[in-house]
Amino acid sequence: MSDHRPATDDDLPALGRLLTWVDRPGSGTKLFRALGGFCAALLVIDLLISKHGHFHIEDVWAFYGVYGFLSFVCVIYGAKTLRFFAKRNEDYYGAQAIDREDYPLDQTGVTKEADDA
Amino acid sequence: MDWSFFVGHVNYWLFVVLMMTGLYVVVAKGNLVKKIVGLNMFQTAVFMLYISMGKVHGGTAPIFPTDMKIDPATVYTNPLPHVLILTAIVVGIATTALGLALVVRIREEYGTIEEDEILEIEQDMASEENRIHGQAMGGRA
Amino acid sequence: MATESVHDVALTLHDQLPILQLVVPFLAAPLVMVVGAGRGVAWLIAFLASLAAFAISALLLAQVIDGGFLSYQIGGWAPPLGIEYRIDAVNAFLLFLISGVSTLVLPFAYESVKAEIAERNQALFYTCYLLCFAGLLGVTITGDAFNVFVFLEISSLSTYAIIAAGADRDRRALTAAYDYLVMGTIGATFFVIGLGLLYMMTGTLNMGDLADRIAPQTDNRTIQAAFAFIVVGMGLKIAIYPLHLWLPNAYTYAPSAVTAFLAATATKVAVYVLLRFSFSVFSPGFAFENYTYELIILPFAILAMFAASFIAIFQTDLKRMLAYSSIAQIGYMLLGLSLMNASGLAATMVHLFNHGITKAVLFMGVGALTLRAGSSFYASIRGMGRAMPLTAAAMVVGGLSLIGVPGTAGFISKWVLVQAAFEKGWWPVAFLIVLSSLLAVVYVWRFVETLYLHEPARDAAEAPLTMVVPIWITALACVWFGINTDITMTAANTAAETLLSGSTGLAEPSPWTSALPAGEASH
Amino acid sequence: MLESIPTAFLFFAMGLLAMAVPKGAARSALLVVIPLIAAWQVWTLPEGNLAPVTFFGLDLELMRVDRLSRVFGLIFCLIAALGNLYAWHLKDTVQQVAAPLYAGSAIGAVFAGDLVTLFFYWEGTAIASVFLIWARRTLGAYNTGLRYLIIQVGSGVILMAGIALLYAETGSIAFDRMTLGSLGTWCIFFAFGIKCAFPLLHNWLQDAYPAATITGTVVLSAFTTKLAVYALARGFAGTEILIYIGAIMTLFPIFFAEIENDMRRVLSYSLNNQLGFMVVGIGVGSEMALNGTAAHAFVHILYKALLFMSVGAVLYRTGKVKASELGGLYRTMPLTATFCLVGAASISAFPLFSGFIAKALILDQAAAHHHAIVWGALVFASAGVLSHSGIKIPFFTFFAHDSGMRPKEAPTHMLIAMGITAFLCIFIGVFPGTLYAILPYEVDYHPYTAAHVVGQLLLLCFALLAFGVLYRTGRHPAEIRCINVDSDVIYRKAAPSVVHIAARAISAIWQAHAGFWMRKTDLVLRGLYASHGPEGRMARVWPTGAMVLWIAILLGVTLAVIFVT
Repeated sequence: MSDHRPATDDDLPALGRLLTWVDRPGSGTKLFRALGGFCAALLVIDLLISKHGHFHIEDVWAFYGVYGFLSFVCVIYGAKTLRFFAKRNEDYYGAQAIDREDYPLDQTGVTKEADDA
Repeated sequence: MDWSFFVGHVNYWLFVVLMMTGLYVVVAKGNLVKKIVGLNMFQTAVFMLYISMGKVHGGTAPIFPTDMKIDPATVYTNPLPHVLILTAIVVGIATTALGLALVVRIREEYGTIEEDEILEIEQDMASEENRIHGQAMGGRA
Repeated sequence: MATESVHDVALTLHDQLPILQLVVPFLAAPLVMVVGAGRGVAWLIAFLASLAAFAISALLLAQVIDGGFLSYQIGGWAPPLGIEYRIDAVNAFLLFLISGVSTLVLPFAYESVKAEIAERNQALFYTCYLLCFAGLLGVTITGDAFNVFVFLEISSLSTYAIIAAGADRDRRALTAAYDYLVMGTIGATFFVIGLGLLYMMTGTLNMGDLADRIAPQTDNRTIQAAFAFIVVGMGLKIAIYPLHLWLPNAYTYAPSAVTAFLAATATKVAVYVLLRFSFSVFSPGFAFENYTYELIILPFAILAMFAASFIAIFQTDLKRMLAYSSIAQIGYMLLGLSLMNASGLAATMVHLFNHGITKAVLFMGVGALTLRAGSSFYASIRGMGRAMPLTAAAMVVGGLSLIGVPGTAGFISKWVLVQAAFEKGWWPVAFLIVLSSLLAVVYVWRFVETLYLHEPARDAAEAPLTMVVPIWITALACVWFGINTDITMTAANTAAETLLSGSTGLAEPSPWTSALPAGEASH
Repeated sequence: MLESIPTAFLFFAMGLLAMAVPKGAARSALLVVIPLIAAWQVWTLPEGNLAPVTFFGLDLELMRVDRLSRVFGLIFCLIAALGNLYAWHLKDTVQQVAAPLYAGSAIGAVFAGDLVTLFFYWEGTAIASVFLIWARRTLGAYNTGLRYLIIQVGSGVILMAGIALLYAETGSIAFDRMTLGSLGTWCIFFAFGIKCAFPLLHNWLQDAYPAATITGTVVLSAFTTKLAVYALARGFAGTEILIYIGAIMTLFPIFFAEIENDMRRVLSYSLNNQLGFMVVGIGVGSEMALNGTAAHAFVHILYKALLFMSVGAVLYRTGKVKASELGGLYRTMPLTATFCLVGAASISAFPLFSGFIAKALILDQAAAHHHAIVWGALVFASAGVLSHSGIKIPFFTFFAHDSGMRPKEAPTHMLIAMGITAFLCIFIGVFPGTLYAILPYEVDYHPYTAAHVVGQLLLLCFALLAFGVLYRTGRHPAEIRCINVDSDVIYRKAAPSVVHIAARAISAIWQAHAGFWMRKTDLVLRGLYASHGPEGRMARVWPTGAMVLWIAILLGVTLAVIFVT
């Protein structure tokens, strides 16, 4: 496994170091707010442009935004309901199913790294 | 089937008798040379069938006069079957010769020309082979 | 009373192809004997003659593959009095097979004959081989019924001799040859009796002319008896099931090259003669023929498919196993014939060819194994797949073709045969064909298993190149004709149509046709 | 010279060559270069029936090139090259031979002008591809592969039956547009449907793809299903039932994907959902809708491969592929994460990414033909796609809670393969004209209108907003170790139980009878050996006289038969 590497940020590749910003406290909220702002801006723009959709409902203000929001919520709650019915343990299909077995490590780069170390 | 039918087809009756005699000899005789003789009789029967077939009643030998002045009234015997059978006779002689040559060679190899003795020798050879190779194949042969 | 000479202008070499087909190997035969001293030369002459014959047969086939026929008059004597060579798709296809197989077998024969036949006899051997080859070509090419008999005897007599040549290895070759001689002579004599009866009723021996004259008198007992004699006489040469008894010994004890050649050609030629007489001389519509085929040939064909296959399964000798398998395969050909429809005949024709090349591969393979292992018993060739990978692999290809695995020539013929049975509505027969193929799986698996899944019985080198190359060419042909069916199926279909359309009559009307009323010759 | 060789044969030759060339760079290079040559060949081939062959009296067309087959052939060649580049490190002959044979079969099937050729290649894809699963070399993969093979070959058998019926009915084996109606066409439709993962016939896909090797899944994801899409587009364009089948296909996988733990299975569900869009396009059947299907297949192959590549790279570096075990990998694998984001953006159809310009064609056509409910479903599904492929894959793999793993960045060749694929995704998104130009029909559509861009952004951003709200309030389903039963429970659980009970009953009866029949069989075999064995009556050497007697008997019988009848 790769956990033997020291996890100090200085060892990370440049791009990775840059991206660690998202894990700083408060970054999540900032991102969420930025997204909210962007959505608001889109709603404003939606007022200004002319639309000629195939269906009348497409031309209603903020239709896509509402539809998108509700769809997503539906998907999540639909999925949660499905999980209630469909969830099983990983050994449901017995021991000879791929869900139970690990990916053979000798076919990955993991073992080679371990050897290097 | 009256008398004239019988007489009129006498060549066929003789053909049938000779052919059957030949076949009988081939079937019944155990001696390889005798079998060849039977075969010869059998073939000779066919020669007879052909030659008698070519004969035309009242026909003469199919030889043209030297001056080639042919009388349209002359009836000739059909020469073609005779010619054919000349070939068949050659074939028959060749067959007999080859057959006898084989008999000589068989006599050299087996020391006998009696069929039942030869068969016995061959049966022994086959049994021996089966024993050896049958075992070698794990008895599955 | 000379017939008029038909051609005033000199014929080109191209026009002379039909006679050259025959004359080349025929003249080569005495030549081989004359130069006999060096066996390399003898072999070379035989090979060149065979190669030339192959080229000629290819040219002939190309001319008639789309239908139509060539008529060649020997010595310019017009038929029906003169002898006519008549080449259509049916026999051109067969000429192609015979000369092709011979051309492939001869290179193989070089080493094989050297090992199996005493040196002083080798020139004589090649002489007889060429005579046999020429005889088979002659039977196939001629349009004259009596000529068929003559060539048949030429090929048979030389066949007895070359089978007996196997006596250097096993003395039973002699008795095999003797048995075959007795049986073969009786068969040929039956055939010639049949011809005599026909001549008696028609006064002619030209096949086309015969057909014209038989047609109006099919109720005649003599004609019907002639048919019976011809069928049984040829049946013996074909090795129809109960008349097959000469075949296993002859094939087993003959020299390897001879077996490969004969298995691929001799019985096929006999089947051809039967086809030719059944369809071109007697016409396919005769009721007595149908009954003969349905009541006699068909049951025996099916019996052969099973009984011979069972015997093959239990053999201890690969060569003998293949001989019995040949008898079973002949059953398929006769089955196609007895279906009496176009697809059935096409199946027979295509199986003639495909089985010819398949058996050529297998028997040549056996010859190569015999050369290295000393005998063809399963016990002695165990594990030879590792020592002789090329030979063994080619034999596997041949075995697959024998079973009829898709992608091989054997599949094509069985496929067409099953289809023909369906067409006729004979479902049980189609089922039996498939069922008997399963038996082939068993005996083929036995030798494949023996070759590959055992520890090698001995160390051996791969067969010499002169053997491996022809074996592989033939093996590839098995695959090629299993994938590309253009040549074989076109030729077989044309041949079937040609046969079913009955006789084409005489090539050119001649004054003799009308001058000789039917039956006059018989007092 | 290249024109005369069917493209599929290039791949088969490549497969054979791969066996001959030693493992390592030479073989890997070979596997990348030849598909590129093939792509060039497909690009330059003239249209028409280029390789007619006669087989068994059937006229086969091995190379039917027209605009529809060309676009599929092109992307197949391209993805074969990219997939092989991604697999550069492989030293596994099984996979390196199976992959070209598989790709070649798929390409051969695309160019098949008749149903018989199609059938051969159809089975070819089934048989070659299973080795990509078995190459994982575990018991689970072996069992999965068997299930996969049975279903795939089953599809081929049904196809064969359909072809035979159709041939009996019409006397033609041409592969052209068909109308549902006869049993034959229904069989063919059903066979296509299995490979296309129609609802309830779909589960082989989610079963098999996560079981394949890292590189195998990338290759698998491209060919089989898209071949089925091509076959449907060729044979059943405009068949109305496809619209509804497609709509259902876009919907139900979303929910499964959302709660699935295995990332590659999430992608498999997502693949199924994307196929739904293509099937709707085929069902609508107008020229523009078929353009949409072809375009969507083209871009989908690219971004789905890209997603499988990035997940595969993670699996390659960590040995793990379950959402519950991953997270926070962006630190050490930032490039892979970026490429994954590109793929996610493409599949979610953000403007300037390839999904946007392709999916729009299909949605537009569904709306233009007044399929209001279907249109609503597709828009719903578009938001759903974002939930699993757009958010779940990148977020839970590379971000979210830190798994603590610090693997190395993906190997260079994988990065290059992902980079090129990501570049293509963006390039096509920015310059849609390049893709539109090679579509089967003339394209008269402009994706970048203000209304369309804003509408799409509204949809996606509000969906993102919803995710933000739900995630921050802890209502998003947690990533937990589990599996979810799908229709495969029928044949993996229920059917085996039934079979088990039946087997016990049968074996009881069998036990009673077996002894009896075994003795019988043994007797028959002994009898056969006694008569047919080497020394048996039938095989013995007979005296000459007896043989001659047979001749006489047969002659007598023949004469009797002839005279009596």
